[in-house]
Amino acid sequence: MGRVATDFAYLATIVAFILALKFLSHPATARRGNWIGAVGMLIAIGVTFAQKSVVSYWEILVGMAVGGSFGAVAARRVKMTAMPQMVALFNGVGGGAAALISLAEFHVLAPDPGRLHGDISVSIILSALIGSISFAGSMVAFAKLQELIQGRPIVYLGQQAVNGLLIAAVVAAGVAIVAGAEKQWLIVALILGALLFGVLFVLPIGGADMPVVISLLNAFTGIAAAATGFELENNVLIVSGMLVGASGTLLTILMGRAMNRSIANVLFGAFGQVTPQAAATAATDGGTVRSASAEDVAVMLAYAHKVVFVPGYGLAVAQAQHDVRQLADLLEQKGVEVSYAIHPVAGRMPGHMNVLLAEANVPYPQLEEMDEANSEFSRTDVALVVGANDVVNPDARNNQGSPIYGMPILNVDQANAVVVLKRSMNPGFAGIENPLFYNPKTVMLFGDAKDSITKLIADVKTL
Amino acid sequence: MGRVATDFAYLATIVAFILALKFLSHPATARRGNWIGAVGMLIAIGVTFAQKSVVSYWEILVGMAVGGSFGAVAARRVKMTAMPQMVALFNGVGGGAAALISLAEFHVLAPDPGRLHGDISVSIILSALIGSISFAGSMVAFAKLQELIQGRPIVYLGQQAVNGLLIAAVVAAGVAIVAGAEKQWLIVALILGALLFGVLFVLPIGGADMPVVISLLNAFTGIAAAATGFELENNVLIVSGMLVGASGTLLTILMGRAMNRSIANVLFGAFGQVTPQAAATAATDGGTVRSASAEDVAVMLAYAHKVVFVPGYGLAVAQAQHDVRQLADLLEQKGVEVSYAIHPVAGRMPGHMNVLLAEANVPYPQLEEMDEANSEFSRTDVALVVGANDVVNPDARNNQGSPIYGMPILNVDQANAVVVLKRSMNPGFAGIENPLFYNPKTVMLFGDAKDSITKLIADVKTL
Amino acid sequence: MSHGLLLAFEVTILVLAIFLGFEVISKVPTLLHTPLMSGTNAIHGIVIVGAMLVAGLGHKDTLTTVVGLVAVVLASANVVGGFVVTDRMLEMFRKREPAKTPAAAADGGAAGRDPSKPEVPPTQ
Amino acid sequence: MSHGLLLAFEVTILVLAIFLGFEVISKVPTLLHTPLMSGTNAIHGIVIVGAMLVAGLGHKDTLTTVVGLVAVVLASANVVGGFVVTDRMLEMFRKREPAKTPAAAADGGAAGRDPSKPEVPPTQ
Ligand SMILES: NC(=O)c1ccc[n+]([C@@H]2O[C@H](COP(=O)([O-])OP(=O)(O)OC[C@H]3O[C@@H](n4cnc5c(N)ncnc54)[C@H](OP(=O)(O)O)[C@@H]3O)[C@@H](O)[C@H]2O)c1
Ligand SMILES: NC(=O)c1ccc[n+]([C@@H]2O[C@H](COP(=O)([O-])OP(=O)(O)OC[C@H]3O[C@@H](n4cnc5c(N)ncnc54)[C@H](OP(=O)(O)O)[C@@H]3O)[C@@H](O)[C@H]2O)c1
Repeated sequence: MGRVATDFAYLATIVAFILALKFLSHPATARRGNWIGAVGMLIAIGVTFAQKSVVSYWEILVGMAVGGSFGAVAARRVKMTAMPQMVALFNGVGGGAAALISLAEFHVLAPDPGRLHGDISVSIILSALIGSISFAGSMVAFAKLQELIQGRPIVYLGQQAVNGLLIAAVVAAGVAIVAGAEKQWLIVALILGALLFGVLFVLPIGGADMPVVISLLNAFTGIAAAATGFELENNVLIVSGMLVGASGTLLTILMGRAMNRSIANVLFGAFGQVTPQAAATAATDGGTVRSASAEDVAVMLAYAHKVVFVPGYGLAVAQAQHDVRQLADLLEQKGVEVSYAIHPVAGRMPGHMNVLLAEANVPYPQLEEMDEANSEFSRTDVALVVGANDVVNPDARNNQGSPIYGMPILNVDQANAVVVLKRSMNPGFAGIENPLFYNPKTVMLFGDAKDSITKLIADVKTL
Repeated sequence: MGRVATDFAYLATIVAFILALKFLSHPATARRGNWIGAVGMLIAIGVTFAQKSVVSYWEILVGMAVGGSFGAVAARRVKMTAMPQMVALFNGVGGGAAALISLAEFHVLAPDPGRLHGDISVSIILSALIGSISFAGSMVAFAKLQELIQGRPIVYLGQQAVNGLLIAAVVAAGVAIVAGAEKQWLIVALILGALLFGVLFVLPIGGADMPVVISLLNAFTGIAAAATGFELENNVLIVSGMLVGASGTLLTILMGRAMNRSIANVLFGAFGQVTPQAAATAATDGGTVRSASAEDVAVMLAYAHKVVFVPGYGLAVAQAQHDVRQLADLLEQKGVEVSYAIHPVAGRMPGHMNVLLAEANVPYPQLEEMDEANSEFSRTDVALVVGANDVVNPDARNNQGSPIYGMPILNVDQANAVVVLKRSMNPGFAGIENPLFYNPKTVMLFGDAKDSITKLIADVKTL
Repeated sequence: MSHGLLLAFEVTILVLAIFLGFEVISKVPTLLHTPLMSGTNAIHGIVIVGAMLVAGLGHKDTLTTVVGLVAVVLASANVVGGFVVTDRMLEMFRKREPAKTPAAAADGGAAGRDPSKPEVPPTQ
Repeated sequence: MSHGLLLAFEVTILVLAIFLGFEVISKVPTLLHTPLMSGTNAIHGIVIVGAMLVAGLGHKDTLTTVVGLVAVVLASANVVGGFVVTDRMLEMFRKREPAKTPAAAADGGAAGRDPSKPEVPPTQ
């Protein structure tokens, strides 16, 4: 296949990817969009095989078999709750591939110094640099989410200064290469430096902020792919990479906005450190916490007209979605009206609760989005908060000094009674006190969410 | 300026035009968007002057002075109500320019047959063809709106067949040229045929549909400009032309949708012909029409709590906007609450009423969009319909057989009383009967809107 | 880069421009349809670049000279007229924004008013 | 077409892709943030094309061979894993759509029901 035919054929891939993005942005068509993207990818692979310069088929096929089967198996086996770390992993390997391509291109094109076009060497450097950061950063994100390393932010004195110096050194190596010092060891050093930077960059970010970080690194890999496209003078890489780079950047901003946080705050705020004063305020509040037994709560639920379940991160931790569904069914049989109030950033990734509850086959009409749910709490008898905390914290509405002030929340305190299922008085993701727990309307049912729900089921059955 | 530098400089124009489109799509930024576009155009002109192949400066400068001053004077002098025909005129000359460029390029590049690259000859043909259609069609649209020729659809038997044959002949000439018959007379014949087709294509379309047709021809000129870009291997023409081509096509569809009509219906439906049966139903309705004097209406208005003005095409025809504003002010002084209900397709172009009322300095908060207005008619004492007809026709809501069934309307019949100002019982744009006029709540105040309003002002003053 | 490769790049650019044109306009309010039509009308005045390239050629015959000159005249009218008309239209729309009645029914405060201030309520 | 001109075209393409990427995503619901992240993740697996071009070269030294092979492995994992994970996620979301408890409380009417009918309230 000649160069011109190749370029026209790649255009089909470009169109497929654009359509994929458009379709992925709407709930009804998202899955089809993913398929369109996959077809576009297949076309690109086919066209690349047909290119004249591609002669070593076997190496490619072996590589594909190994990488593809690893990807397929890992993606099939992973539990729904471990999705974010899977995405991080696949994102990282993509970035790594971009960096390796640049290394190989450099090796092939620059046997002697001073031979590369300026734009080619710039793109080799960018792709190696950004791809390496994305690879290393994604691996740390994976490790944090998989709990291979500690999730809490790892901070130390002078951290920003060290990171700053490191990236300056890496950039200096890049500039030297572009200026004509086209030495192998320089690009290897650059890649190693970028890998280290990637690690140091993500370490101080809290585990719960990882979805946002992964989204950012996703955009990085896209940009690295686009840079690879400039190296290889290949439009499909330029367009597809940059589509991901641009849309990923915007998506990162949107994700931050949904949590009412700026991206700078996510990246450099070390959110989720143990903040001593947050723990301290706990007692000062003066309010009292009422704790109830499962029997008491079972009675409240069984004799209510309307019960709203408010799931949060704790539901995911306890894997209690199936039990919640069972309890809801039981209550419905007793004539109680049941629904679920879904906060957009409940859990640890956008759509987290929808995925969990869908897994438990909760009927779609029972899921209510924030605004809808908020309009109904005033006529709700019992709001059953299952492992949620920040997303029901009235301080976001009332307390200007609160770090989450301004975040829209689920107003469970407007219900007649609130039951909170959690294991302790520990704070949630934001690390702050929740006045809801001291509200006279509220009773706490301490314990793991799955255990508590199981007890509630048993008790409701006996009523 | 070398070719590469030129291309990078043109990129600034491309970015400016994209931003211009984005800004133009939001009310708050639209005017700034237009300015950004103008700056982009200036950059492109400057860059083109700096190109090596451009040597005859004087011819260009003279041409610009003539064309530019004509454009500036015409655009400054035109009355707000004549905007659509101005847009048609400027669109037409753009299409004409594209066609002429192709003619000249063909003349320069193809002294002997069989010398052109296939893609170059295809783009020359497309640009000549589409540009010519756009030029001729726009001129007919201009003439219709300026009432130089009759606005009603001009239809005759076999019209579609004649048009079909003509376009087939023109396309055949194009195919012959691409196939290698690169004769001057062929492209001249093609242009003449396309011009004739443009005329015949627009003649059967009613004057009131012209805004939609102009929008379509606008997209045509954009596509012609993009084709010119392929001829000249010039990215700024390709991108800018195609941006207009695509956005203009979508805009055309959106305009049609706002009127609840398909584009095919606009182009081939000959909407607005005198339809005999529409006139016939007038009497059959059996209802009676109550006509009132200006004095009666003045009393109704002066003693109302809330009056809503409903402007329509008749307001534009009568140029009564300043008088309406005066009457509204007078009523306000008497303590009447006044507002204006703006239907999105009242008048003959989108935003027509907003432009007219803005010209009369009507305060912004008094302008209400359709939904807002509809929620208030039930507590309105008098709805004063000034030269509107189709946009207040209850058949759109109630009568499945009506041609405008399904179009959202202003529900003036929910007001306590309705006063309709028009000259006769003649139908409006859609050519259909309006049951509102037979509603017992309704009184008619016959006469030119400007005269009637002037009388009302005088009478209200005496109260 | 061959002619064919150039064409491949041009077509890629064309396709991206099509999608971009559609996306940008996809959610425009009815109110802005006419000004937007007029604004895009001004933008396709970019054919002036093509007209300049033809009219600016050295050593051209009479036909090319005349046709080029006329093309420049037409395209310039498109550009200047297009932007000016659009600006006039949008100026009208803008007038709506300020408003806000200081409710000066009978307080005679008109004398102290700054004419550059946003619109004054219509209570003449 | 010179190297410089090629670059000019590539940059034009890059700029259009940036705008297009932003426009397409501009109004996506929170619900879809995670699947969209995952879907775009799969799309940047397009680096597999670059990896193939490197690994597919004839007459290459050991370093290039090894690096190329590893790049293909990584990129393939990205592509396959990316699309599969996204599909699994979206499958979960899709489950929401059908739902429909056939509401067979005690009326026994379930037999006569058309399963393709619109939603029935969940009152089992
Ligand atoms: N969704 C997203 O996209 C996303 C991404 C990043 C960050 N965030 C942030 O995450 C937070 C989400 O709010 P949220 O209310 O869902 O969660 P949360 O505020 O983090 O609270 C979770 C609560 O669940 C309890 N819990 C943990 N394990 C449990 C178990 N096994 N059984 C019962 N309870 C358990 C914890 O209390 P105990 O330890 O006392 O049990 C904790 O208070 C927000 O601050 C949001 O900004 C969201
Ligand atoms: N806005 C757009 O973008 C657009 C574009 C194309 C088409 N349209 C169509 O245009 C129509 C607009 O509805 P509309 O209610 O505004 O207008 P309309 O239905 O066309 O009715 C206008 C009415 O004004 C009266 N009139 C004309 N001159 C008058 C004068 N000097 N004084 C008093 N009355 C006068 C006419 O009745 P007499 O002759 O009895 O006076 C006529 O019934 C819709 O059907 C719409 O689909 C709109």
